[in-house]
Amino acid sequence: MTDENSAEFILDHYKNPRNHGVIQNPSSSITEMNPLCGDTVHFTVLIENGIMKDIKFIGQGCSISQASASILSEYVLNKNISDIKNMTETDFLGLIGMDLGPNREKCALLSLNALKKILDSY
Amino acid sequence: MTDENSAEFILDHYKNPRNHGVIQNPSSSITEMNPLCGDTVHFTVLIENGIMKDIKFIGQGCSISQASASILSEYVLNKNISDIKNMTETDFLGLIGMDLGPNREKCALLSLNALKKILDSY
Amino acid sequence: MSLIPEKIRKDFPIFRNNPDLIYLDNAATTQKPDSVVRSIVNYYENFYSNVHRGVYRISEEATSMYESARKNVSDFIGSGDPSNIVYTRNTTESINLLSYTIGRKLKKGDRILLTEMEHHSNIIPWYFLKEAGIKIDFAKVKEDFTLDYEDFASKLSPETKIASFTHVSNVLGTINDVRELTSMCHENSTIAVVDAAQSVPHMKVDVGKIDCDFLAFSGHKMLGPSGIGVLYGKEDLLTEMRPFLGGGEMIREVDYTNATWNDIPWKFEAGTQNVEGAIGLSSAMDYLKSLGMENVMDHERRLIKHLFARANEIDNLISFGPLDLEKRAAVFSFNIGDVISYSLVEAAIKKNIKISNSIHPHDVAAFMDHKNIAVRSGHHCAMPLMGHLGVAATARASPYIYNTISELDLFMDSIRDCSMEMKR
Amino acid sequence: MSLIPEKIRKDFPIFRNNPDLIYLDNAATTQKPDSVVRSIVNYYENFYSNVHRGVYRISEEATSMYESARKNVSDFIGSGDPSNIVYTRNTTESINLLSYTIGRKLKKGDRILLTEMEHHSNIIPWYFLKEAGIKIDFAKVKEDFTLDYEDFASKLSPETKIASFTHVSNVLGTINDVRELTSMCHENSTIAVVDAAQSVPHMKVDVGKIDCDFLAFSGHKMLGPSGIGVLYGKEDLLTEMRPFLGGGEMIREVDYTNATWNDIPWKFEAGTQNVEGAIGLSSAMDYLKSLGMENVMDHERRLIKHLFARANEIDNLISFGPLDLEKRAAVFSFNIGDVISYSLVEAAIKKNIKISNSIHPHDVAAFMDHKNIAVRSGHHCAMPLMGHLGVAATARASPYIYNTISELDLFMDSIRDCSMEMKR
Ligand SMILES: Cc1ncc(COP(=O)(O)O)c(C=O)c1O
Ligand SMILES: Cc1ncc(COP(=O)(O)O)c(C=O)c1O
Repeated sequence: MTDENSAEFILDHYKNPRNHGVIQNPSSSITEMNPLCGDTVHFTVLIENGIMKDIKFIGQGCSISQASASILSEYVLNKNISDIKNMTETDFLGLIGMDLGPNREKCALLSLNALKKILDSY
Repeated sequence: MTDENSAEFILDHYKNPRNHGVIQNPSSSITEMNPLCGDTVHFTVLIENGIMKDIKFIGQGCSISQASASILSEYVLNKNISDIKNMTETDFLGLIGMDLGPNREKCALLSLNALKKILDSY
Repeated sequence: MSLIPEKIRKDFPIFRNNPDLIYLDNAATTQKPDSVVRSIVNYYENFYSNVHRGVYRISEEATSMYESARKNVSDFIGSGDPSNIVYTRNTTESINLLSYTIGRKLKKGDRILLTEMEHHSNIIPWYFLKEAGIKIDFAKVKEDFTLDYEDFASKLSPETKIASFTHVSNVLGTINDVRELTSMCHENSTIAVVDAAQSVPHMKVDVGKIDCDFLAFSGHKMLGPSGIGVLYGKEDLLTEMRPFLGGGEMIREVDYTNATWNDIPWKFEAGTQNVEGAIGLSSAMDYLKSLGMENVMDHERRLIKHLFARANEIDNLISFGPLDLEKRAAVFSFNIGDVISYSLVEAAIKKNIKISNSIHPHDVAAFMDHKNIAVRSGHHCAMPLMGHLGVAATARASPYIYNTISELDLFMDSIRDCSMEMKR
Repeated sequence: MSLIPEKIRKDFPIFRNNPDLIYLDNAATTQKPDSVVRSIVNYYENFYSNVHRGVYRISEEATSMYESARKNVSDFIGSGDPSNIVYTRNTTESINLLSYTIGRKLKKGDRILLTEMEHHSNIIPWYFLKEAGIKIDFAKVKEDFTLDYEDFASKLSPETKIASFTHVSNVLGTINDVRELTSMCHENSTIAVVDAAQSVPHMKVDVGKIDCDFLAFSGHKMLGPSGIGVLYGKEDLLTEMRPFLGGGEMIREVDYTNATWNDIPWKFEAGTQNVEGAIGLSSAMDYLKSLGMENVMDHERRLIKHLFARANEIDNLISFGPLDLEKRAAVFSFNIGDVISYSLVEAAIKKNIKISNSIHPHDVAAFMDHKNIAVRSGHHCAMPLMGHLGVAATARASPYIYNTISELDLFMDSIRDCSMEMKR
């Protein structure tokens, strides 16, 4: 993915977030904030038989933080929990594609960190 | 006085201090120290009828501080106390002659300050 | 005589090296003119040595540079006597110094009065005293973004021993009447501390006229280097204060059981000093004096007035700060749309209320960066004020002497462009 | 590979501008090579901006320069993790930071162990704790100017919660075995603090090997700028410590009632940082690494050995410090004759005892200044040690990487000349 393509990819997820909202009876939920910039994501997930059956997010923050939540939610939907757990920061940044620089990488990784915390108990 | 002459003048007072010692039954005495460099002078004076009849000093410190004490003691001997009191820092530095720079001026003025403190009660 | 920013820019190497850089983050820190850089390099290349202790020539030169810089600082803020000028690292350290000295003398039940528009540096040092049972009050900010003087007066209780307030808000640009606040404090026997980080760089500040007890500011926000700041204090207060940091230089005598302190201001300057910092700051003040602080202020007023005019053209632009030019410095905080905090977002979604589409200030700043415009986004170290304003964060443009009207036009154009391109 | 000081000098603008300057006051502060000056100017002219908060390009560059400098510092002293490196103003502030954090947690009756050879910066911050009923002990210095390890061990009582000791004495040049001292501390559950102001610039220091809990040093004594210093701390200790200064950057969240702290090391870096200081320090470390710290130490050993040899030729020259080269850094304190304290002078005069004619160290330094030789005179911020040595003051020559054997010869020649010309 070229940087330009990935910028469009991010902008698309930002403008048209996938899986936006709140699951009513979730298996787990988490609210994660980056205190330095205030970016926040809230995930609700439905996990059945080791599979991510549903995932939704809401949040407030910059486009990178919110688009990353959308990208992540789309990617993990219907995947094995163990596979999701194996996902590294580098994997996820690769998925996003664009070179973000050190400050904005943190915005992108907020979602991954939140999701990992949820999955810790699975 | 040229700087060279005054350097010799100071060196002479340093090597051959006038009025060196301690008066046995003085009218007053004082020990004054510059805490930043440790220079110390101790004056004993004999004052009679408003006249500096005798003055002696001992001390420890750099040549400027010790020579100044000697120069001062020689200058004030047999002078009127009121005249000595009127002596300013500039007067005394003029007597010493050499341009000392801000740091070493303090060494020179130690004696004058000590003597002024003694004379405060006269 | 009005400033000609196009001419001033030529004195700044960073603009010669990046002719297209539109630097609008001056409330955070400012660029350095050649003369400041040169004064520091000159010290390194010709006189570098310790001050106060050497009896050799370069050390005497360095001492006299360091102390005449102090005299220059003293004159710049009308302090009368250089002994009242303590060099610190920055405004933050100046205020911490006060918290650790006059603050530690307070007793349980004593109160400290701040305002709702303070920077973290004028909040946290005082919060440290809560452990000792000290109470902190905040005077309110009004709807029009000015300080509520009545609320300030009413919170000056008999227990209020210290009041510490900003001269100019780094978020709202509000100019507080610190002379009036100080006089209110003194009627109440309250020590008045002024955070002048955002005023000394931008207007004539005279501590004699304000009559405050202490005043703090930073060199780096006024063309000087980082690592050097100032605490002004009234002589009798500084004299009776215990020292803050212990070490070389602040000592009179020490033995294996006791120590006594040096005179002010050196009592507060422990350890090897940032001499190049003092020299650079003094040179920055010379530069500002050559422009004239009245002219600096006029120029900034022209700029903020222009921003006000252009801001009206853009729908959806929300800005924060008084519109009365007399009460407003050139700090322009804004958002595109309503950037509400997450808790409000959550509440709205849960109640199925549609929330207006805003653009997050980080995205605004990143968008501007692509056009070579440097603006800040975030909470500007004023989180409590953000909460009070009901926003998660804001973007902020803060121009200075080298910024032109046409740069502000480009800035306003990019707000408009950003608002279009990032619309959801 | 041995250092060639004649070549090194060419990298230092101050020596190009003053070819005759013999600068021997390096224990006080050191000169700056071109590369350090250039790194600072480069930051001013191309990247000057605040770190950590800006989302614009120059701020991201500045942030990465600031944080990679920290990594460089961490590697230089073998700290393993840059989070363990806190930027401070200097050694003095580093030690004060400890006094105000771990020191304030001590209880009445607890003890702190220092040594008789400490600098005021490693005494006064601990004296501040006496108000709280903390007791200070001093481990003895022996006749041969080395530390009395047995006395140190015997003073490590169950109440001794902190021991703070210098790695190298700035007066005696004594190198202490800090690894041994640290291990003695740890056996006693005592926190070990190393004042490395005089060691990090001159030899390979590895905090991992020493295993100390904290270590402090200053940039300006190792070719870096003033206004920047370092506190290394073990991660768990830094993490559990309360913050020292409050303000911007060290905060996680604040509202009108509470605050929480940022992670280490930023928890200890309140306010706008001295970024140019960090960049300059890092560049200074690069310069020293290019020489090799082993070579720096070898060179200094050659110099002090030469001083020992020449010192024997001069009657009346008294020098202070161990003669064992393994235990001795290149700090040479000396007097011409016995420069006794005033109280001894007084006693002698009163008893009509003739006292030997000495030349006061200020006069020695002033004499040398006329020959363009910069040496220090005074108490070297170690008044208690002066008392212990029974001297009013000393003169001190402290060579560094750019000093040559022939400079030391000129220095020794002027001791001899001074001794003749100033004889009484
Ligand atoms: C052993 C020792 N400790 C501490 C210091 C204090 O260093 P600074 O003045 O840079 O804080 C010095 C130097 O002056 C020193 O030699
Ligand atoms: C109003 C105000 N006070 C205090 C500060 C803190 O200044 P510094 O970071 O230089 O200590 C700032 C700037 O950041 C400010 O704007």
